[in-house]
Amino acid sequence: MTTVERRSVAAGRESAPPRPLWHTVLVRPETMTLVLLVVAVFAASALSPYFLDLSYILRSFTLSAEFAIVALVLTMIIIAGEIDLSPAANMALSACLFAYAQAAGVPMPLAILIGLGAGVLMGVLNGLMVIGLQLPSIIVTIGTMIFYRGVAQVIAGDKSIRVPDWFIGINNVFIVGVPVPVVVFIVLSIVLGLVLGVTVFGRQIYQIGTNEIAARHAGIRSRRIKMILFILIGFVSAAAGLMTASRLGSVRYDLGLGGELQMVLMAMLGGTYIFGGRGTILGTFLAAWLLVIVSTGMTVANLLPATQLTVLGILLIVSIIATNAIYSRAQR
Amino acid sequence: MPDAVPLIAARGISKQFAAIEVLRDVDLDLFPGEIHALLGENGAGKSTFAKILAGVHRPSRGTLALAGEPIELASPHAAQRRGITLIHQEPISFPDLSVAENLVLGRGDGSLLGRVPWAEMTREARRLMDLLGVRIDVTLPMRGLSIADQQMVEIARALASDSRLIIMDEPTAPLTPKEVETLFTIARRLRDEGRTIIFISHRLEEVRALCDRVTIFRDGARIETAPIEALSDADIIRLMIGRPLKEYMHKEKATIGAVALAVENLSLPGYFSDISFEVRAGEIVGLGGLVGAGRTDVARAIFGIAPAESGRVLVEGRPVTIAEPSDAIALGLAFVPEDRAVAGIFRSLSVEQNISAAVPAKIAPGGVIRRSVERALAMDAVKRLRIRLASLRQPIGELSGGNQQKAILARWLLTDPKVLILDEPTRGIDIGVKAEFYDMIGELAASGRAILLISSELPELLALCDRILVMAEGRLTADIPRAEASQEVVMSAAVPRVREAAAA
Amino acid sequence: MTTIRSILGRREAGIFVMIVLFAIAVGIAKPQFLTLNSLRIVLLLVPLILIGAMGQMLVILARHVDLSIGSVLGFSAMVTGMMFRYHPEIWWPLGFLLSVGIGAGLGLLNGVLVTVFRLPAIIVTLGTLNLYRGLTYIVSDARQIDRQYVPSALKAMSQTSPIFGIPWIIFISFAVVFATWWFLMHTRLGRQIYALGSNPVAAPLRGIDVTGVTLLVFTISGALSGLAGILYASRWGFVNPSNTGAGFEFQVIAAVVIGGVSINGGVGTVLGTFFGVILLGCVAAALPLLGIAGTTQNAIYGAVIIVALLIDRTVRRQGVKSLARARA
Amino acid sequence: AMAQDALKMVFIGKNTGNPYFDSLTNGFVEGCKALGCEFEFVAPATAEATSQIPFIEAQIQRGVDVIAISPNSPDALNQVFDDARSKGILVLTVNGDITGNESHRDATILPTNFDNVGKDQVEMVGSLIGYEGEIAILSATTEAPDQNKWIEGMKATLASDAKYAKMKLVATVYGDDQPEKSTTEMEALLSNYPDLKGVIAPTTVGIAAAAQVVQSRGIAEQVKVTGLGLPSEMRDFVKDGTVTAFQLWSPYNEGWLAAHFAKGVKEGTIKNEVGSTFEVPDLGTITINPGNSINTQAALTTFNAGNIDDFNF
Ligand SMILES: Nc1ncnc2c1ncn2[C@@H]1O[C@H](COP(=O)(O)OP(=O)(O)OP(=O)(O)O)[C@@H](O)[C@H]1O
Ligand SMILES: Nc1ncnc2c1ncn2[C@@H]1O[C@H](COP(=O)(O)OP(=O)(O)OP(=O)(O)O)[C@@H](O)[C@H]1O
Ligand SMILES: [Mg+2]
Ligand SMILES: [Mg+2]
Repeated sequence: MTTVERRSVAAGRESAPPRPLWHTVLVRPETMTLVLLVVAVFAASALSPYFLDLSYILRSFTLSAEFAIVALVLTMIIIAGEIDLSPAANMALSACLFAYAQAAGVPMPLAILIGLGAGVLMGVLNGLMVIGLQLPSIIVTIGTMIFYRGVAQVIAGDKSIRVPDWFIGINNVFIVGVPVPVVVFIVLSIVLGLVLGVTVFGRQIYQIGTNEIAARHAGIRSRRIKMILFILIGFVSAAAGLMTASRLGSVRYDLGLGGELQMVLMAMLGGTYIFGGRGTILGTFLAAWLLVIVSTGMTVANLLPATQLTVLGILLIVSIIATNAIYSRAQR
Repeated sequence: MPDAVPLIAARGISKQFAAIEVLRDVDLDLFPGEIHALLGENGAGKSTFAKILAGVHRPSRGTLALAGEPIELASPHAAQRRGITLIHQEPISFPDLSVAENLVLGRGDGSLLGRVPWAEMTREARRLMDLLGVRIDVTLPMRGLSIADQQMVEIARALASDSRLIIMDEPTAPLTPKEVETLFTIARRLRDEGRTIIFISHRLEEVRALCDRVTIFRDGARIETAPIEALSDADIIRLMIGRPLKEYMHKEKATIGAVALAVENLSLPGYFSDISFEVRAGEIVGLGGLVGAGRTDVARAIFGIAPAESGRVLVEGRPVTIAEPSDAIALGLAFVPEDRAVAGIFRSLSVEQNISAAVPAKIAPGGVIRRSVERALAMDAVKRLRIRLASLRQPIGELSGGNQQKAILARWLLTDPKVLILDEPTRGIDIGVKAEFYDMIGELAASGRAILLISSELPELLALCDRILVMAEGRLTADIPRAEASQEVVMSAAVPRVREAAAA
Repeated sequence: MTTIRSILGRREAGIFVMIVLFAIAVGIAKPQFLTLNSLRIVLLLVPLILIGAMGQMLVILARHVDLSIGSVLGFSAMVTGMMFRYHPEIWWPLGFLLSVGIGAGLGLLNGVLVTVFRLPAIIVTLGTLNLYRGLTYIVSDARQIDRQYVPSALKAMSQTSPIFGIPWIIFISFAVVFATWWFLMHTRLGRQIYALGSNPVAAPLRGIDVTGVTLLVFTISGALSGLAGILYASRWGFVNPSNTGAGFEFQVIAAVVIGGVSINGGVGTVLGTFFGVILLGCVAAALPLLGIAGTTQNAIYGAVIIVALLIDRTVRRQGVKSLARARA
Repeated sequence: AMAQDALKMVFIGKNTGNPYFDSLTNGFVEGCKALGCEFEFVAPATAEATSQIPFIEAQIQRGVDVIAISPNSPDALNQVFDDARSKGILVLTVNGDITGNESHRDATILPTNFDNVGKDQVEMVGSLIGYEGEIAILSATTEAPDQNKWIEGMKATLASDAKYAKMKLVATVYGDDQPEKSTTEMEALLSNYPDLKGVIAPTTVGIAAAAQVVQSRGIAEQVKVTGLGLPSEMRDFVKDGTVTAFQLWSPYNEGWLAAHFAKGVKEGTIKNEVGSTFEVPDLGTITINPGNSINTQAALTTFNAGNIDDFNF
């Protein structure tokens, strides 16, 4: 029945005056993220003299880079009006499958394919349940989050599985002084930013998230697009899982445990609207740095994780309140 | 009557939504023991006024007095406690609760932790449904009831509430004549008990049959209040629309060509069955019926939103499979849905994005959007359809309803469709724009497009269409050529036979 | 009413049959599963989940969700434990008041964030899940409350009672179940929760105080998590800042979903939820008996949730169909 | 204020809120106080494999001299350990080692010689049940390296020593160091083996859970529970007779020893070589065992009703 109210609202309104340009540019969530980022850098520097060191910050970023990479795709899923809480578990399961396979003697290239393929399959399973069976994605992916990690635990037990030495240390490979995971993150940000920003595919993601029914009526194949997104996040999660395996040198079922919260946090902090239709890759990009700065700053200042949890919880709530406020103001 | 103390005295009632005043200085007295009609075009403010009386909205200005005492109605609950009940225009219910519970919920008696008297409640519910002659199991959940039955439950709820003022906002729209008659009998009895009833309807015959006095709204203002006998139909229409009816009801002659869209034995169990018809190029075919007859479902099926289970669709003589709207679009079909907010616009996105949504290939040849191309297309459409806006970058939600609807039409014209399905295209838009729409529909037909026009407004169908199809209860019941079409003929085909028989 | 029962009853009957089939299957492999002792084990496994599930059910019926219950449990248990540690002279049953009160307060805060700021409950409670856990570390200085500080009488509640020696904790959880059933079926407020979840837009028009009811369900959920908090101390004899309550939300949500409460609100019964909890309890009790490694437990939980969702979808295909129609 | 060049030492626990580490940390605190070192304790919120990495990175960045750590993973920390050692930081594992990856740390401080734990525990349970009857083991996770080593020892002892010939190990189950799971496993043991006489739980969570089950069933006479436990958690059970005796070592001494060892190595007074010896106040002469492994005490301490009140951890 909401529709009735909404329809009337629209019918009654004459056209409103356009907003000034500065308003459009400045009053948006990414601006808030950027400001927070700058504040965080200053705060962290004040908190600990050891903080402000670019190579340390980059090294610290590699610890979250895998999550940040997945968060970019998650941003697109949230913009499309769905959510996925299973990528961290997906990372664990595909990494476990990969590690298990290569430990069992499967040649490395094939083991890598197994890991990536498993990730894609997990994405497909999520997609089928959400799109095919029309179950709410939030509850489906809570279920698969538990399930995927559970299966990882069945496969790997509580053991950690070693990976070959040559596979270890992607975080210690540098391209012009920047660790590879960070480079991957930056490149993926640019690519996905362009996809979302200037292509029809990206445009249609926003349209689906704004009003899926209208999108279908306009001939936009929302189910196909959403399926592509679920498959994409499955694939990227698996790749992130393998990157983590390379960074750690071993794989255990608890790889990336709790990562889903960090990913959601990055998207939310970057101004992605939880109800869909709004958000940018730039926002998530900035938010990933913000989160790393905040947690690195607190860790190097030897603040207890208790404080960190509290700060993360507050950040999440505050950011979503702010995002909501900004969007409802913009909408009036 | 004017000597008595009015039950409700409204003075200077105004209501603003955002910056728009939708009610302006309405003064109205309602007396005990009268049935009072509110008449007016769509969007005149009838429902808004009703909602203010029922505490759903609070007036921006003005005062209300109940039996001489000034009152403030803070909530629907507060109004209910004072004996004011509203039957909403679109039935509102709790689909997971039983009919009996739906009847009782919200009645202001008893404490929140008080016990729910299941047995008593069921008994009372049965009694009420018997009174209205509705045969449904009151212990079943509301979900699954037909719109008509839901409306009857709404009515029963109002009757049971023992209110002094009962406001019925278009209660008869989905009902059969038998059901309408039962409702009227009860309404008259309530009046004779000294209660007041406000009756909102677009059907003048009903108003004449039931009401004592009428008030006519136009553009949010009260234009006239008079005994019903004092006004002729022509007077009422003139007062409602502010100009004679004829002026915008015309149809240019178009040359009618080959069959553009044909439908054969289309069925979707539970929604419609065995639908066959055809629409030719240049022809405007109307599709009439009561609300819930299944017209929208047929249109959705043809367009691939909820495809039919059996039957064939032919476009320009060739059988086609349409599993998705994108298939339909590729075949040259276009569909303007009835519920603009739900199925039409992307509220927070810009007007240009809304207009270009159905033609991605035109604005982005290689997948990458060319803004300048998009802008040019949108600008052109805006000029052609005379869409009033401040900027193409404006969120479409900031436009008025009529201009939003034009933008949706613009979206579809960009696809250069052969067949255009319009579902209630003029619902909820104001009169000036409506007239423009009628002109445009005529022009579109004249340019050789086939048009299927779904509408619940009979005059609209009668004035615009070359042929009128009528649906009732998911079946096609009539195919009436323009020459034979009249209100009576269409209505008699629209009334469901089965329910009519059952109710008798 | 009989008809409603027979329709809704199908779902509960289904879970009940699943429980019976499961018990028989396990019983064939391990006959000792079909003894009174197993019943005791299951009943001692589930009280906390049962209590949490009743609160969660109210929240989900109202079309929200509360992910923070595990942290609420942990925080209230911790503060109560600290009271026991620093003020052993205080009459211990007051711990119940404290724990339930703190839980209610945290639940109310969730409710306020959801109603006042109009935020989605899932995100709010994901935030407070972390926030409350962080606060638990902070107030406790990350120190555990050891067994010696938990009053013996409190611990005894999990072990026995004068009534056939059935532990108090079981009676308490059953009392909560009964009270929830009564509240939902027989009070106007209870029906309003169903109504709100069934159609949130219609609710205010029918005189339902939407804000009030929303605050209420979150507060009850918090209060029951608080109750589960002190009972945790009773059952396990300690309170740990990081373990206590961790993962509680998933067990509870799993049970509620398995019990047939619709995630879209408005649909679900106490009996169904009760059976959902018992089914999970049976699974948890049977796995070690069958010698299945503990590491499979999470996979089984996850699979059970997914299967429950699929069943839910099949049982309510009609409903989903009309939903799809409205959405498509 | 500390001297400019005071030795900076940090201990990274498995996770916060773990009572075992309170006492261990105290040993560090007192040790560093006595030695004039700076000391910090940090720990992640969860004990998952990677959670300690940012903390190690941060300590490297802070330029500490010594990182002592109870590792959450036997191999996920190799890279960051190497990194730390390449910067001249002394890396010690405390109370648990990175078995199989010993080359990535400098030394390990373990409470006692883990080779003897299994044997001692068998003797303990044997003495409680009169060296006759069925026994079972309730352990932590299936892959816990220390526990598995001890269980090996138990099995070897049972198989080789005629003294225990009438004792039969019927099952080894794993409670994952979670109270709920440990309890369910214990209940299942009792159901599956009605003639069970004794249970060894070589983990603090397991022994408390096992004791609780025995207590609530009121079968302390029939089933004897023992293993490794914290006095603070077991005190009640010992006092009410549920548990007669159990064992452990002093976590405090681990911290105390680690602090002294680190300071000595850093200042060159102690040679970190197998076979070298050094003196530690209160502990006496300590020898560096093969694998650069150091023990605080020769044998386990046994706690019972007579002495339990003497321990405050
Ligand atoms: N909640 C609202 N917000 C903004 N505008 C509204 C709202 N409700 C109604 N309006 C506008 O107020 C005007 C009057 O609407 P109202 O529903 O009262 O008309 P009506 O006379 O009942 O029309 P109909 O015959 O179509 O039911 C319309 O322009 C409508 O769009
Ligand atoms: N809210 C609802 N609840 C239950 N059934 C509904 C509901 N809305 C529509 N239906 C059912 O769907 C069928 C067709 O409805 P539909 O909206 O397609 O009819 P319509 O003729 O297009 O009506 P309208 O004049 O409103 O456009 C009817 O059988 C009706 O009972
Ligand atoms: Mg109206
Ligand atoms: Mg329709």
